[in-house]
Amino acid sequence: MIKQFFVILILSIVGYFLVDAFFKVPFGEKRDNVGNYYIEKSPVDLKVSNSVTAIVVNYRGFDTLGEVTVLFLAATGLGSIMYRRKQKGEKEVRAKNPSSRIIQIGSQILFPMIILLGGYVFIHGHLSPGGGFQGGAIIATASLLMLISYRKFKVSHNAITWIESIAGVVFASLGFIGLVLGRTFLENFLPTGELNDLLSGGIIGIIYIAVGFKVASELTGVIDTVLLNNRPEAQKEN
Amino acid sequence: MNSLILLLILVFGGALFSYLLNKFLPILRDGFVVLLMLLVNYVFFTMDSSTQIDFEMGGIHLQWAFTSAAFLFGIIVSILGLLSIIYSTAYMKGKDRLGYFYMNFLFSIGSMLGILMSRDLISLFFFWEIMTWSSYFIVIYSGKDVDKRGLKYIVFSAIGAYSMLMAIVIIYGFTGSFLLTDIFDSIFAIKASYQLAIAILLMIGFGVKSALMPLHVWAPGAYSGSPMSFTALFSGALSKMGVFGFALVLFNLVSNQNWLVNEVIAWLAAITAVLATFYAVIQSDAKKLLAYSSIAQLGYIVIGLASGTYLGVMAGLFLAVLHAVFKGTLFMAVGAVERQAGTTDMTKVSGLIRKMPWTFTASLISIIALAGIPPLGGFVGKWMLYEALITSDHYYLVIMVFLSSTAAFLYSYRILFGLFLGQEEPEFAHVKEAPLPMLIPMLLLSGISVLSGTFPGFILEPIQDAMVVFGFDSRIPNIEWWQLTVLFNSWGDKVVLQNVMIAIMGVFLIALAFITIKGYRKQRYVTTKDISSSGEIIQPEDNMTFQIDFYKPFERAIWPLLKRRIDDYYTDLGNGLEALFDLVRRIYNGNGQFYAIYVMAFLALLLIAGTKYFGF
Amino acid sequence: MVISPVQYIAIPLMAAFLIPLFGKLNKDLARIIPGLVLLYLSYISVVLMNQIISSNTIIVEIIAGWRPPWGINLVFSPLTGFLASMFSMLGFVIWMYTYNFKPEVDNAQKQKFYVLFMMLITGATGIVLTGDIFNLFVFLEITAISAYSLTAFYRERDGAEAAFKYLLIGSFSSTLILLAILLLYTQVGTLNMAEIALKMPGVDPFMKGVILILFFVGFGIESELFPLNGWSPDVYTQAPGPIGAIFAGMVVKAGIYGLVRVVFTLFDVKEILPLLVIIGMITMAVAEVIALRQGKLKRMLAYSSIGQMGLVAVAFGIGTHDSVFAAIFLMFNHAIIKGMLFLSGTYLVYNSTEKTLDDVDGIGKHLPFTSFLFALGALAIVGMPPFAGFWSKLYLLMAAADVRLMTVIAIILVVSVIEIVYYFRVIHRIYFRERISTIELKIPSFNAKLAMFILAIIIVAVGVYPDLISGFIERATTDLLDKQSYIQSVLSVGLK
Amino acid sequence: MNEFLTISFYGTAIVLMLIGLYAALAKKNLLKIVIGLSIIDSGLHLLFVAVGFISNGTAPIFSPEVLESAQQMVDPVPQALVLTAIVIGFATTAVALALVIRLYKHHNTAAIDEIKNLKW
Repeated sequence: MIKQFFVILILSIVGYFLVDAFFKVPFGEKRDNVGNYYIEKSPVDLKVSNSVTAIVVNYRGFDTLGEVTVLFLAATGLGSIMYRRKQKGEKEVRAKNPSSRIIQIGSQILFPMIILLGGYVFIHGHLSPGGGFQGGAIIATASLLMLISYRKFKVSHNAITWIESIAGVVFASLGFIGLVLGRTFLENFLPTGELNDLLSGGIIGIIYIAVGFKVASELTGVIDTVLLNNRPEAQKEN
Repeated sequence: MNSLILLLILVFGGALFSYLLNKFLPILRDGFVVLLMLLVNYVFFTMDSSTQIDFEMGGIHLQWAFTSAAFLFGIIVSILGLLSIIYSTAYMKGKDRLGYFYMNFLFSIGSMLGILMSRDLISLFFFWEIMTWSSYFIVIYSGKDVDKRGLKYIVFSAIGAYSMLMAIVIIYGFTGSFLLTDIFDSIFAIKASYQLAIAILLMIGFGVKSALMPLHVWAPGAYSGSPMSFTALFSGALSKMGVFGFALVLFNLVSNQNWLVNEVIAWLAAITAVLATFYAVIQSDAKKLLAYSSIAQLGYIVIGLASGTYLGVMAGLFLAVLHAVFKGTLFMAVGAVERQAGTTDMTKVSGLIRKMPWTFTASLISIIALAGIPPLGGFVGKWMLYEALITSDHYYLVIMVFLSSTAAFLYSYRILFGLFLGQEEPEFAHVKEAPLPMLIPMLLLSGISVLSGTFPGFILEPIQDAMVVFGFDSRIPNIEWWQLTVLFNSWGDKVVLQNVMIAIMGVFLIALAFITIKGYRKQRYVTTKDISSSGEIIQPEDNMTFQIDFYKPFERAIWPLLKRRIDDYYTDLGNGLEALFDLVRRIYNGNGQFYAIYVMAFLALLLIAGTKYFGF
Repeated sequence: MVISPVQYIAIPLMAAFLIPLFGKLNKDLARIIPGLVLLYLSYISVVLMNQIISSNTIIVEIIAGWRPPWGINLVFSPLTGFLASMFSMLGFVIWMYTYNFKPEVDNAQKQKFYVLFMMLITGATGIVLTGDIFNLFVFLEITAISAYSLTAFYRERDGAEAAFKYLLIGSFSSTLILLAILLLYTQVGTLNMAEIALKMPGVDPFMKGVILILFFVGFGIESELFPLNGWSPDVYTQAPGPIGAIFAGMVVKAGIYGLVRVVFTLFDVKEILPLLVIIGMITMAVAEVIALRQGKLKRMLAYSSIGQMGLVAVAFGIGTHDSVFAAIFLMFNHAIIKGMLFLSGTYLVYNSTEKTLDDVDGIGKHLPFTSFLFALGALAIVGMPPFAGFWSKLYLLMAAADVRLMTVIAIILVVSVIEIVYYFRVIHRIYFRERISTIELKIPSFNAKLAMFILAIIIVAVGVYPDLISGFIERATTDLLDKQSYIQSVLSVGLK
Repeated sequence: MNEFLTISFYGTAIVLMLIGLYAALAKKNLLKIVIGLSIIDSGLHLLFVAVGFISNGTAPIFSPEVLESAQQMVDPVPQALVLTAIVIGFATTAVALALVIRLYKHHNTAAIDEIKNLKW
């Protein structure tokens, strides 16, 4: 009991200081910070309408490269933590019990729609809100839907690894091309086209598509690993 | 190539090479090691004393040079080193891991030479630490309860070394340099309290190595536990590094207004001498007995140094050289007995005079020197010590030293009688005389102690040069080396019994020769079992040597003094600390959530404290 | 392709993405790639260090073509360059050690191990090199995520428990750092470290205090300061052997680098330094005292490593030029010596599950080379003269003596005596006890021995002749303390 | 009006974080701790976006109609940072859940104070 009381005491102190600090920051006021530069420059220099994407992919592209690696490492780490040597004749079944007809039919119809939406989101990353991460997440929900509703739906890990690695390599090599051309790493060497045009923004579009594929495959892989290892039989013998 | 660097390269390189040699060509090892030491001695003695090197290392200015004081101690180290190496070639025959033994042996000799030659505190500490861990590796080379012994040794040496490091760093903080020359003339500018702190810390550092009373706990175990060939060097030369340090510190770093330091050291040494002698008397194992006697002798040396007068320091240094000589012989003799008879427990072995005559003569001479009986060196040293103490009116000290040197008779008699005289034990009938490479060093050293008795001049000469370094430059004017003796002195006006002393000397020699030759043949050797036991049948296994409770009454008399040994205080302190540390361990109680709470509590504490720190 | 600091991060990332593919082609290709990458990184370290030493300038590399306040930049200065090259070279040596470390692990797991292994080193190098505060957070996360997964790598140990504790406290650390970055952004409006340092005086003291405390606790968790290091003993014991060496050598160093960069370059608040000294003293005292009571070898090494980090914190806390010099020297020594202790220690207790000190009894005869190196490492870390540890401890004491911190000196020396006791107790057990335990010993492979031997050579070389390293460290110290030149050279890059 | 907005946005975000903190520190069940961690993350992400908001500003996207109206735009940088923070939060939670699964299988208890093999 004293532990709870002690925790509440600490949290109140920390809370007090946080509130005190944040209330010194006026809400909704325009501050002179780096953000204004991005707003003026991104449509002009990069011809990219969604300035957040401009920042995420080009201005602070290194963050995103790091970001994608964190996701890649999480998938690899998850794989190594949940790793179980494959016993012979083991039936890989995901969902515990078959779902009803309605869901199966419904998911059959919905699956391609969701993937289409996901594709749209990360292809138009630099035009409309959203981008690689959001599109990838949408596609991952599509595969999750199928995994839950069908017992025998199999996500081939081989394919996932291929997509994942190729997308990562595309991202990194785009960066390297900038370096090979004698300019800086992740330089936007392609022509940037006009504003609000699909091909505008030089390599930003391509990178975000690669990120989209990578995120989609990684999230599906993560969901699949956790589902695969969490079945009742798996718990017994471990 | 500067001969100083050559010396160090020879020793340290030789050490590593001997380790490799032992791995690949073991037969060459003994020869190589002896040859190496001969070469080292040759380089050491043929080096002209003005060679000096200055160089930068890690941003610190280091300076190496052999001052005359260092030369004096260097003599002890190199000669005793050579003889104990020769001795150990025979003593260690048949033992395993000899490469490891010789490497550390040579490392300690090299580091001792390094200490002596370093004219700045950093290289002094550098070699001091190498000496510590190389001698540590030999202390734990073999024998029983290695753990306890080794740990005691390393802990006390670490405490000593690190208090010395603290003093060095404080000196650097105030004077900005490590060179001894700069320090000596700028030390007195520092605040008196810091001077005192520096002196005390250095005293602890050197006190541990020269086994002063509260810090002596490691010495009996280390001296008796390590192989005898190394103990000869250990107690003969290694402990002299502590004495060298004392000499360095007492005269240059301690200003005359805190003379109290000298007094305290003198008293500590006196207590050490008395108590160590009492402990030595009640020991039944020869090695332990000699270990305690070493501590006592070191006590005398430090009293000599701490007395501060010219004669006292001379007595201290003279005793230091003598102690190396006769203690080296005694440890070698005990080592010979241990090797030949298998045990040094005086209650078991006795009557070895007939089987090991030469070892007996060597230990007889060094016992006489140790006890301070006139014709030999011990007397000269003790005499000078008494004179110094009386002239500088330390009357209580004189009484303490007198008490402990008379008690010294007891244990010197016991070791002589215990091992060699008395009836023979039947089971030691097979004992043969020690091999030649063991005998030569013993006899050589006992020869030196005889020589230093009658003609101490040839030792006092380098001592006088050494004392100039310690700030006593009133040399005794132009006297022949043979005249520089208390016996034939035209210098010390205290004793003028020249011809009487010669007569005594002559009588002593003749009597000695007559007794040994005449009595040697005709004796009927009686074993301890051959006594009338009024009808009881003596079983072969019961132990009839009368050595068992040799000094029981004496022991009962001084028992209240020795009841609560100082080791027990240390063990209690150790256990108390361990219990406390166990409580600290409880902080990490294994629950991840508690660790997270610690983090948040620390954050909250910091935020509150922040108002004081960052003024918000 | 011209050699530039960005390759420290770009090439390992490319390799990481490729390893799963190569793993399909041929099994042990996945094991070779990290070695090649680290070898190449060590090569460019030599080239770049030579470049900045000879021309006495700082290499500032901008990414994606945008100048610092708007784009991200990497800074390869004497300090960051020294750390980055140390990480890559030490990483290569440790990779050599892990080449066939545990052959019985399945190939899929081994492939994942090597990806995470390489990313751990890249993350640490990234933290050190980057010039942007949020980028530093991202690299911190890369290191953290791969650290969590590597700690839980072996199934039979309690890896999961240690990893969960580390994750719990690690996510607290990242939350606090994120909060600090956010508050900082509201005050100075930029994420580039040089710009932040430039605009810092303008920030109002209350906000500056809160941000600094958040950063201090956030980075304090990563650099194992006292109340925040609950996770580290467990993680060191449960992680695979070489990973323990990487933690001690790099991850914690990157943590303390983050703390130091914040305290010395970003903020100009000098009151935090005495706090750093106090926290460092407590860390050192508590860790060494607990290490004395440890029954398990690796846990003892873990606490000793925390103690050493406490010493580094004290050295940075004193804040004078000499003490920072001693601190960086301590960091270098600790990375090398502790790395070797972990590497050799692993083989001493290779097959034992409990890894207690009794398994180490009398092992000197059976594994002579490894136990000799372990003893040498123990002598070195305790600060015995002919080895590297002596010089760094001496410089620290000299720096403390200059500012008359007598109690600091006294406590450091008392702690060193404690250190001697428990290290020599282990040496006792290795050499002078009979071997009774029946655990069969694993003889280290040739490349493992070679790796340990290289580290031993460095220790003895630096010990006998410290000037090999002190030149670099001297430049690194001036670089860390000279805030103006850092700001000026970063913000003026690309201004044609 | 502005005062109310400040309290409501910052206030809810900070309260959300404190709730998450309480769950992580006081709750025994491992899953609740992981949920607590993700609540802290969501609170933090809300704070990120709240800081970047400018009153009556639109999303920083230059779609054709926005171009003419030349309305004020919200600061895009915190939104870019929050994108990364969300993915990192996801990665940490994924690894945390994997560890919880393995801990549960190994100790078959979900209470954190029973998982104490590594102590002292």
